[in-house]
Amino acid sequence: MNAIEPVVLFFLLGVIAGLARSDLKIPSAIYEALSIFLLLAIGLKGGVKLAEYPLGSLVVSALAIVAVGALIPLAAFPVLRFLGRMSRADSASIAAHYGSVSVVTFSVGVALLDHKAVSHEGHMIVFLVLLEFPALILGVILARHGEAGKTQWGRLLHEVFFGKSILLLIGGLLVGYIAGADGIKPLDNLFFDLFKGVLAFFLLEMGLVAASRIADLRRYGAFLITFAIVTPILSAIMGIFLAQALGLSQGGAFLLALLYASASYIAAPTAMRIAVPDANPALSIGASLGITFPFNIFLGIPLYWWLSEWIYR
Amino acid sequence: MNAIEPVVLFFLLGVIAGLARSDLKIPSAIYEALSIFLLLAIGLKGGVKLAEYPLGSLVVSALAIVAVGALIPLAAFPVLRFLGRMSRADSASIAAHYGSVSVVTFSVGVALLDHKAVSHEGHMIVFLVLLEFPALILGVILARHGEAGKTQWGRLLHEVFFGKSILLLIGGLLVGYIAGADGIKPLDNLFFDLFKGVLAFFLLEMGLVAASRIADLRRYGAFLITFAIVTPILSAIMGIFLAQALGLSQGGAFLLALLYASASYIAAPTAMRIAVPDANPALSIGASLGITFPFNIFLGIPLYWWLSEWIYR
Amino acid sequence: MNAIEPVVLFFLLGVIAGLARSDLKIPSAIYEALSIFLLLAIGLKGGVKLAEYPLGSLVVSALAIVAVGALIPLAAFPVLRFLGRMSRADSASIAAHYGSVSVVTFSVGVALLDHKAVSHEGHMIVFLVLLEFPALILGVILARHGEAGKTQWGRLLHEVFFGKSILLLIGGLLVGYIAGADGIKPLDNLFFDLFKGVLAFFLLEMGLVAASRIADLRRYGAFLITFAIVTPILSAIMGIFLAQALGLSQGGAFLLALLYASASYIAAPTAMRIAVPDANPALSIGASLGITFPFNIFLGIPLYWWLSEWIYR
Amino acid sequence: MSQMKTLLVIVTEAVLERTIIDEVLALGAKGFTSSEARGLGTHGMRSGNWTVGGNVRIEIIGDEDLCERIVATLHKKYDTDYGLLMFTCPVNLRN
Amino acid sequence: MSQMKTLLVIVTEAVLERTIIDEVLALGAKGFTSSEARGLGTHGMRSGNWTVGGNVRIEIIGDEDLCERIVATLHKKYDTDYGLLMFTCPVNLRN
Amino acid sequence: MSQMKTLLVIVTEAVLERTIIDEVLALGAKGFTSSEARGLGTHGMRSGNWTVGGNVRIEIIGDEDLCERIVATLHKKYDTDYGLLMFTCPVNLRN
Ligand SMILES: Nc1ncnc2c1ncn2[C@@H]1O[C@H](COP(=O)(O)O)[C@@H](O)[C@H]1O
Ligand SMILES: Nc1ncnc2c1ncn2[C@@H]1O[C@H](COP(=O)(O)O)[C@@H](O)[C@H]1O
Ligand SMILES: Nc1ncnc2c1ncn2[C@@H]1O[C@H](COP(=O)(O)O)[C@@H](O)[C@H]1O
Ligand code: NA
Ligand code: NA
Ligand code: NA
Repeated sequence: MNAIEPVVLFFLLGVIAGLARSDLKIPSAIYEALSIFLLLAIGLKGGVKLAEYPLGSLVVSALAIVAVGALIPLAAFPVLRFLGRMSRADSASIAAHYGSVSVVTFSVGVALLDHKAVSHEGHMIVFLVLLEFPALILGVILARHGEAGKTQWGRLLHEVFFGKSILLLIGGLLVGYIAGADGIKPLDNLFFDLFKGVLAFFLLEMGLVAASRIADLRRYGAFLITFAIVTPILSAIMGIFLAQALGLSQGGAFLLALLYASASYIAAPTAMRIAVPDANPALSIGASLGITFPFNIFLGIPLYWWLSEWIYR
Repeated sequence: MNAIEPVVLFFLLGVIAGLARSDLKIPSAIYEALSIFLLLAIGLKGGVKLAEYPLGSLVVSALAIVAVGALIPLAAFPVLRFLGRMSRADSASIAAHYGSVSVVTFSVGVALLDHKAVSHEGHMIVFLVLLEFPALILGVILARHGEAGKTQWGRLLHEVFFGKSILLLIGGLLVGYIAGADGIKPLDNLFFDLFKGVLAFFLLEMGLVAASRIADLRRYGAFLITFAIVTPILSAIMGIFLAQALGLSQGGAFLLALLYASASYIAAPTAMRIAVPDANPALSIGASLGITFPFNIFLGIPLYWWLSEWIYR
Repeated sequence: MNAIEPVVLFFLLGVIAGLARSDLKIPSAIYEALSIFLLLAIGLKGGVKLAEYPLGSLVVSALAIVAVGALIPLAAFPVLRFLGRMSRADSASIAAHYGSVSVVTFSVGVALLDHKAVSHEGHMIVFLVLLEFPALILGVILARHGEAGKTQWGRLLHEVFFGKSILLLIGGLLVGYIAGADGIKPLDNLFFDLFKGVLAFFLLEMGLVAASRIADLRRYGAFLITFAIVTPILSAIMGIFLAQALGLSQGGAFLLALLYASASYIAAPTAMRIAVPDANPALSIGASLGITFPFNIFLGIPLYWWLSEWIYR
Repeated sequence: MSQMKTLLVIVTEAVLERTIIDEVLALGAKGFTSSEARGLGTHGMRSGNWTVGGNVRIEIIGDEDLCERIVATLHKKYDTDYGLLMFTCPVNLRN
Repeated sequence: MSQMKTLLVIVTEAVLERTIIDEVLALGAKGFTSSEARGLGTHGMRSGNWTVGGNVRIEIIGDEDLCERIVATLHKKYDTDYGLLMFTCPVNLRN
Repeated sequence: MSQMKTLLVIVTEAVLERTIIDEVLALGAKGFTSSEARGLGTHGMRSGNWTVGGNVRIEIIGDEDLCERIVATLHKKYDTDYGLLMFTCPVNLRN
């Protein structure tokens, strides 16, 4: 219980309910509303914090974080393609999922820091948003490399920028930035005070979904399972060292580790479905949601925290 | 940012998402729940405030406000019918929409007053409810005038009183009145503290809907667009002068202006669909939701506020 | 208004809207979300309180409460079967509904105690959960008695333990117990502060549903109506005396009376549908939701409170 | 265990759901199945929120005769003023 | 690109959804499409909330044979005790 | 008041809803009715949340000709990579 946030217990409850084939289900309308809430709330929080910093000072860190983040899909692709003998499309799509980030995993990390009363840089949320782009774009390039230019780049970019998850994050960021802490204050009761409770509710649903994915695991074979556990660990280590080099606080280092370690299951699946339709979504979602997400929630978060303590002490 | 409430930024976000054809949508179950919440919360707030006043003192103001409010559809009808050359049914239906009021526009106005720390009479909400009746009833009379009496008055009155929006407003009003501020206190956390956050969420959806209406604008032609902008301005001016004559505060005058200026898009469409089925709902909803609502939110509210300052100084 | 909680007014509003055939309806996704919320919140609250007591001290009370609770279906069955001349399946199913409990009725009772600032034992919620089991199991035994053993006991027990309502109650209980008051604190804003508001919303929907049931009443005949009013009263009296014998506080006695008096309409209908499919669900749900629930809310709660005062003074 | 029946599908405005179902039952239908829908037709887009209103899709299985009566009644009373689509198709009822 | 198949539509209580789908797949169906529904039949109104429970409408496209087997199985196991409606109709599968 | 038409039912991934409807209208359809669905097919379980995505069930009533064109276009553009099921059936349009 020391390094685990109580909200994680809701994830566990969902997993148990799912494995026990309970008839519990969160109506999909509620799930969508909770998603919208979380994305907007995170964006708002980030925007408010961002308004307190000189924007210029972020440029260098941002570039470094995005550049290093791009290494994740670039390294994952050949591993999947040649070690895992997967098709080009599948390798690219999975690589993009792991280059991208999970907003919920990030939120659980922030909740842990709050719980431990450890501070962190407010602009981590900006990096969260930025990290989506190289991952998704590289995914398409890797999938299409060497083919006639049939990629619908326009549609893909549209999907990335105006897909609901990025749109809500960026939208929230802008609203928070423009309105500032004072302007947002009347919304605090909804977006900030209820955040953790909504996160708990959301994790309950994530647990139900993850349980339904666990049954598929054996179909993917040992390679994909190993990949889905080793990739986040290596990415997290890379994140902590980079954070130290950039002079971030320990809280920031932990969150950057978590961003690198987490795999997307909202933005990436939709974008890849459109950009790389010949990839099998069951593989990428199964790995990111069925293995990496629970791994990060239960084991990864304490591990990355412990690593950050060890490197920062 | 001076006269614009931060919640309006959510409306803008919704408009942008809609125009950009983002895949963001608020599930309709959530939209309905938010509507129910807003209507109940406004009713409760009004009921609690009403319990503090002697009811009798409102009768004169109420009568005057309803009588003057009835002038809006009565004046709009000939303009639409003869200047705009619209059918009798369409003219009557649109007139009823503009005589009726928009709860969300009103809420944004209240939020602005809170933001500016300007007080207003608590019973404005009672006027909001009362204003629905003459508008809808006149709409039917205007549509049916000179025809054999085939109007289903019973069904229409049933629709007006027991239609969900009026029912929730009046129901909330009564519950608030009976329970009083003390009795409602345990509900404050939900209905009052979260009000602005929910309003922001709701405006996001309104933006999405308004964007989908904007595409239809050119089909209506210049006449309807002009009508949808001029009518609220004239109605608002009338409201401010009446408020001054009745001795309302500046805050009350601003809100009465907003009530007169706003056009319904919840109660009126449903009631008119049943009472005047041969009217084309695309015209009335397009004008009220695609033009008047955004106009009021972005330009009307600052304008009416400025007018009220000018007249009240 | 003395012994009636303001939230009950929302139930009344729902009943009126339903009887008036208003078009108001709570989308089913919202209804499900509110149910999940209430069950989780009650479980959490119970779990937190439970963590403060030595568990062992509850065993005797729990056994006594469950044993006496089992008398309700055992006594109701012959009355239904022989006095009411109902089929074996229907008698057993209705008996199970009345042996089981209503979480919403219980919540209204807790709200009343809060309102009156009367304390009660925190572990009442544990009894709430425990009382479901004997009722549902006895229902099946009574229905199947004397038949070849074709009962799917495995499926029934699965349904009882992993059916959504029990799962959420027990899940919430465990999460609350493990995390304790401190661990749950970040969730208080959602689960505890909003509880009464959500309960009000929920009662609005219950009123709509109950109204739709009231129309069916005459079909059931005088016997079932009488049964649905007399059973809770007798059960409540039994509850108060037992509570006194076990040394519970007056608040606890009132709540135990309410548990015994209330009839299930979430867990029992689903379990009985699967375990005793040849019973007519319209009868059991009609009686418990159309008669007993409103009776308890409007008359039963003040009556049981008055009885508890009388016996405890 | 197999009877020839007619399936009548009615797509109309959600606001009419209760009205249409009352008509259909009054005309003698023994049951119906309904679900939420969206759509586009001569009365424009019906996207399903409080503002615009959605559609409801009602299925009725019955004798050809009954379906004819329902079609005729609804056609006369609602077709000019409301969004309404009706189509029929022979099916085998299997229970 | 056009094959004659049978469309089987099953309307039943939502609480049975998982059970029925397991049966259908066990009998050899290669897929299904399901959606929420409400309705009225011999088992009364099913309006779809936690209390009363709604219906689910399941469509299966398959050979006549498969549909016959499904109909027979469901009829035997569920028809007396649960709300259940099944009908079939020949369709052209287009992919 | 009774015209022979073809009913085309398309079940596909919800993410494609707008795309498919644009295609269908561009090909000349005068209307459509759509509703949410879940399902299982060769592309796996589609259970309908943000993560996995649900299906949409689109009905189009039109001339045989139109339906043929729609089927051919969608088949060519979307059938290999997306979950897609299409079937047709003759119906009587009743208004
Ligand atoms: N050609 C069509 N194919 C499928 N559904 C249609 C068609 N035309 C109309 N509909 C449906 O019927 C409703 C009412 O049609 P209308 O009265 O033409 O507006 C529409 O909102 C659609 O849901
Ligand atoms: N005549 C009918 N037409 C359309 N749907 C029906 C009909 N009869 C029954 N249903 C549907 O099938 C479900 C179960 O029917 P039943 O077993 O008769 O209660 C009902 O809840 C309805 O949704
Ligand atoms: N045999 C079938 N019967 C009914 N629906 C099906 C069938 N096969 C596929 N579907 C539906 O069509 C969607 C796409 O199918 P597929 O492309 O095979 O994955 C599935 O998700 C189901 O909703
Ligand atoms: Na990552
Ligand atoms: Na107005
Ligand atoms: Na009981």
